[in-house]
Amino acid sequence: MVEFSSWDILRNLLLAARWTVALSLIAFVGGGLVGLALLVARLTPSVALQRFVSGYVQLFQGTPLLMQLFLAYFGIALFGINTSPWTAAAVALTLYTSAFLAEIWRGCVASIPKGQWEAAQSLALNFGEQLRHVVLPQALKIAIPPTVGFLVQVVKGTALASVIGFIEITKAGTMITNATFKPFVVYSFVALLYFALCYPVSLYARGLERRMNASHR
Amino acid sequence: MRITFDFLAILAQWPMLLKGVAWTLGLTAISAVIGVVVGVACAWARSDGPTWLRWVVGVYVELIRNTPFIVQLFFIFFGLPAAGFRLSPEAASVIAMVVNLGAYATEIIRAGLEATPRGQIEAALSLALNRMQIFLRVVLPPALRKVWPSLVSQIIIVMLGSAVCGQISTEELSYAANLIQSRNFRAFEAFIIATAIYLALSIALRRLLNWAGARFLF
Amino acid sequence: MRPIVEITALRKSYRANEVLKGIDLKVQKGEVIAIIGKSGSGKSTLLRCINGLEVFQEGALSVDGQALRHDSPTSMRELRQRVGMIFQNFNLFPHLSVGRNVMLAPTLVKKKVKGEAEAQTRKLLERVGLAEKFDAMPDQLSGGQQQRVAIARALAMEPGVLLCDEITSALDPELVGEVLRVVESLAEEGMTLLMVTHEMSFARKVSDRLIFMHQGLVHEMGPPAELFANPQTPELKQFLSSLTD
Amino acid sequence: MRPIVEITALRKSYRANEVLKGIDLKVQKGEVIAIIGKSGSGKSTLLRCINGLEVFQEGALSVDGQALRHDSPTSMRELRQRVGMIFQNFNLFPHLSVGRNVMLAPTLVKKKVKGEAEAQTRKLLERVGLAEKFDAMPDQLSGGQQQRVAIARALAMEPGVLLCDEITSALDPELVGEVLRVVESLAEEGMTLLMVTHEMSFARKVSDRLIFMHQGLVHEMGPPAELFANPQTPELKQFLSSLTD
Amino acid sequence: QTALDDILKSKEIKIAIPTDFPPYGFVGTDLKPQGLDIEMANYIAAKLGVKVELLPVTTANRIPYLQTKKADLVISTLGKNPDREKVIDFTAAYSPFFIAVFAPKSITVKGPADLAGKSISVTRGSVDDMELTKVAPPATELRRFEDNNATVSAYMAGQVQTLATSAQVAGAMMAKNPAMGTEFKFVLKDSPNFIGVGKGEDKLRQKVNDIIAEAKKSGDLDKMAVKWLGRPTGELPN
Ligand SMILES: Nc1ncnc2c1ncn2[C@@H]1O[C@H](COP(=O)(O)OP(=O)(O)OP(=O)(O)O)[C@@H](O)[C@H]1O
Ligand SMILES: Nc1ncnc2c1ncn2[C@@H]1O[C@H](COP(=O)(O)OP(=O)(O)OP(=O)(O)O)[C@@H](O)[C@H]1O
Ligand SMILES: [Mg+2]
Ligand SMILES: [Mg+2]
Repeated sequence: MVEFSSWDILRNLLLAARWTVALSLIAFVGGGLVGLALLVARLTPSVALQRFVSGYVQLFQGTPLLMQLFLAYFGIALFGINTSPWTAAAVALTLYTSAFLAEIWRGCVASIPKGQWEAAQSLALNFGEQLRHVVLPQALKIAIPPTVGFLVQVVKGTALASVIGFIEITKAGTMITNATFKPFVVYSFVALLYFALCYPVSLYARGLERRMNASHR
Repeated sequence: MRITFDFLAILAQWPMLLKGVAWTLGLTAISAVIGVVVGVACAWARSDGPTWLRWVVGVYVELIRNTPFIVQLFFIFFGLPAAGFRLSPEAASVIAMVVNLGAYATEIIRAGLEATPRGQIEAALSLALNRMQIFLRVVLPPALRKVWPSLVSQIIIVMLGSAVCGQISTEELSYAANLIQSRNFRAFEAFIIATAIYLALSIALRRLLNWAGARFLF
Repeated sequence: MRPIVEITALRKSYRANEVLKGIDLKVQKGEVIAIIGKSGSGKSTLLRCINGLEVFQEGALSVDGQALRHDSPTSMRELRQRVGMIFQNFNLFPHLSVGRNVMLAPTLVKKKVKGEAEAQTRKLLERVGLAEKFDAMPDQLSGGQQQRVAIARALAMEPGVLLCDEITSALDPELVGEVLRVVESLAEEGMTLLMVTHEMSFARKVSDRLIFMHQGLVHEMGPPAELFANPQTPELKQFLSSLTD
Repeated sequence: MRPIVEITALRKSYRANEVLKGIDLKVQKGEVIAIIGKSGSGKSTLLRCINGLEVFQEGALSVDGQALRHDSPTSMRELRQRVGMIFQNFNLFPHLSVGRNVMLAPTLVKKKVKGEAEAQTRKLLERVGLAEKFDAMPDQLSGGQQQRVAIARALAMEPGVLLCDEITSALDPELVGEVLRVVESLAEEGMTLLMVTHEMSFARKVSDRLIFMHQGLVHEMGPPAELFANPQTPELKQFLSSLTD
Repeated sequence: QTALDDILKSKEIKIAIPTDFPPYGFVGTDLKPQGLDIEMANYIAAKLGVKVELLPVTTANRIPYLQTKKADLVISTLGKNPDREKVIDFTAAYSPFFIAVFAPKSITVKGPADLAGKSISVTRGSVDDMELTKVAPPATELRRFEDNNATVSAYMAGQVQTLATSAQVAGAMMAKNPAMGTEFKFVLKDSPNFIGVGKGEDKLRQKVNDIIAEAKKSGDLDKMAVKWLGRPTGELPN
């Protein structure tokens, strides 16, 4: 049998952390773009679009990410479209992230007083201009802290990408445990690594929030 | 497509699925109740408690919020025995869920507490209420009402997260689906059905909690 | 002369609650109209209908001879270029400086070039007594100053009609005067004004016509001096007496 | 007779900003005192000090002969049972019905049994003209009604002194009257009242003594008719003239 | 029906292998998979004359890999039963697999009947699980875990009293944890491993069967078994 030193464990987990980071970035960028589109669709007066968005959000917030990943990877292939793990992970994580971001951002937009919309409307701005010049700039400012905070959830969510063959931190941890029979040590390192990745992001989000609240007073 | 779906092969195992649903709901119910209580207590400690307690609660909240649930679960089940705590898988699952929800609930409820208008506290003070009375009777109820939707969302996230509890042999819904599919290899059918059940559960749970919150809590 | 605002049999409900129950009103160019009435009588709703912020169910409304059509965004935008509105709580855009608040609509909607819009803005800010605040942010201003910026912002679109909905209600008493003086100067220069107000002495001094609304209807209407001195209906009598209480 | 409130050389600062600069004031049982003055002159701060909501740095303050001691929560709670306070924005507890708002403190603090507290509450609500609102929630009430509930809530603790801080400032003009009528009836029944107000005609009518505060000091004090007719200091003159402007 | 042609045309075969099942499939310090199943995968690819792409899979997703053609073969300690045969096809067996029950010396377990009232961990959905479910008395506290790793970890953490797993896995575990005093109790089943092929891919199945038969004859299969399991394959069903 192979012998793992602590350094071997840590080194392998660190290498696997690259995938965690890469997957998180993909999820975040993809989810951000789709989330923005969903947000705009949700804000338009079209009832059909609003229904679609709320159904979408309900679907992806109401089912385990694990199942979403699985069905994206294998489900798409069932229709004869061959997907690489990267595409599948990108698709599934984007769907998942966008649903949450769209909700977060909708909350931010909703917190802009109605009077702002009305003032913009009474100045004859059209819907796009109201959104672009009046509402979004204000919403963006309050949206940044919760958005950065959600990044932490995304990082943790990538732990589940192992079902479609990604060897990220958690999967690497499991594999190493199998070879070492030292779950306690390995999972300590795994937890530590996630904490090291997530905590600075959390702190940053909190700092942003504090700064924003301070500037509001 | 070269495979044919056979959903009946899964649905035929309905007693197993039903048992899974019961476990999922049971775990969620217990951990929601205790988790929210933990959240209230910790939120109070964080905004009103002594400095050392604030610090302890702060560390707890940060540790939990910045590590994945599955790692926490493995720690409690595989790691704690080394320290002399031996827990059944079900107990370990509940504890992991409570600990996890408690940390998030702390932050959510704290936000609600902080949003309390100063005037509410002053009005209560000028009516000669003491600190505990003010917290429990004046500050907490509106704060809970304000953050109830976020709490409900978090409870649902925890319910969906409980899908990994099957990995330590707690017989919840995803465990049932996995067990069925590992016997007959009908993975798609099993996961699609499980996903649909999860969706139904989260919609129903959100309705129920929103209704119950409005009806009983406030 | 064709009235600049013409309202015929206007009815508006929020669900089952009918708020405007058939309003008829003609406003001539240059007229100054003050609207008074109890809370909930529909004053704000009427102004918001004229500006197209609310959709009404029955009746017709035209500004400058153009009928209001809710289904056409273009015609709505044209309407709003003719009708400016000022709100109780200012609704300045907090992320834009005073100057950019005023310039936003002219550059976007009227496609004014920057230099031209800026020159206009400086002139308007001077007119409302805030020439030196061009680069200030709204939250650095007092309420009265903010409201004067809001007036300048509405004027920048060169509207034919200006709607004012209790524009001094959110102000500390000592700041009311500075806003009213600006409105008075607008009235003197011939701007068509429709204003909801609780400042009776101001309404009496400035307006050409006073409208008393009650339960969604124009209950009494006429020259202010007459209405104050000699109210015809018991409702107006009671309303006026409640004020001097 | 021993004064019910006695304030001696009271000084209070927010950091470097001294807000009260040495207040001396004796209030007799049953006296009605109106406090007027410009924004920022320290009127609210004075009331808040009497209720123990603010900690002051120098001087002494006693109610009913008991000195105020910030370090003892029990004695603070006793003080507050003797001194009721009503706020500008009502501060009703939004999650409790009107009845339970009023009953909360008597049951928790005075340990009244439910039946007794309820009977008292119904009587108080009748007194402020809201007998039928026992089960209504605060947000279903108008501002004037909410403020009257707040008065009932304060009265439920049977305080010896009632502090009112601009209790009609957040109300629509037509709702002011109903609140003032309740306060007036309290004054007539012999309640000791200290009220900050902008309603000069009311202050003149109801109060026994008028206090004009200016820059953290009691600048002028006396019977209201006298002060209004014949202000001694230029500051009060200016203040009064700014109001009739 | 085209899998074999596709493989030969693209000169590449995709094979799903385990990484949580020493000594059949596990990772070295470089996280590269190794073990009997991996060697078997390489062996088949070499015989076909194509490159191999190894796909690490879990118990839960190995069959979908095959069904969606993401993998051509599954070599992952796969046991055969009639239910499973409805979904995929199996080749001949390529390696032995003994499932046994293990426990500390202090606990007396002579046969299935002795399991009554005791807790036992097993990997969910494995052949071990199915066999144990069949023979264990109702009073047994059966604990089914997600993967082999969790099964063994639960036993080592003391969360269960006894353990049902492959003899080889237990061997590795006992070597690492002599302090627990674990010993072999009784054999549950001799359940050899098969290679999974997509349903109806008869040409590929035939080809793999030929390779296995040849390897059996040449002794390559035995050599592999000796290297990883410490003993020859013994009788294997076809
Ligand atoms: N968005 C809305 N949804 C439902 N009802 C509304 C809405 N806005 C106003 N109302 C109702 O319409 C009626 C008239 O309201 P409106 O705001 O026009 O009164 P107002 O005369 O302006 O009163 P105030 O002096 O308080 O501003 C009121 O009964 C009010 O409750
Ligand atoms: N919490 C606080 N922190 C710092 N400064 C304060 C605080 N509260 C009040 N002040 C300052 O104390 C001074 C007096 O305030 P106070 O509220 O007593 O005035 P006031 O006479 O009640 O005015 P108003 O008529 O506007 O209510 C003001 O200059 C104010 O800025
Ligand atoms: Mg209005
Ligand atoms: Mg004040």
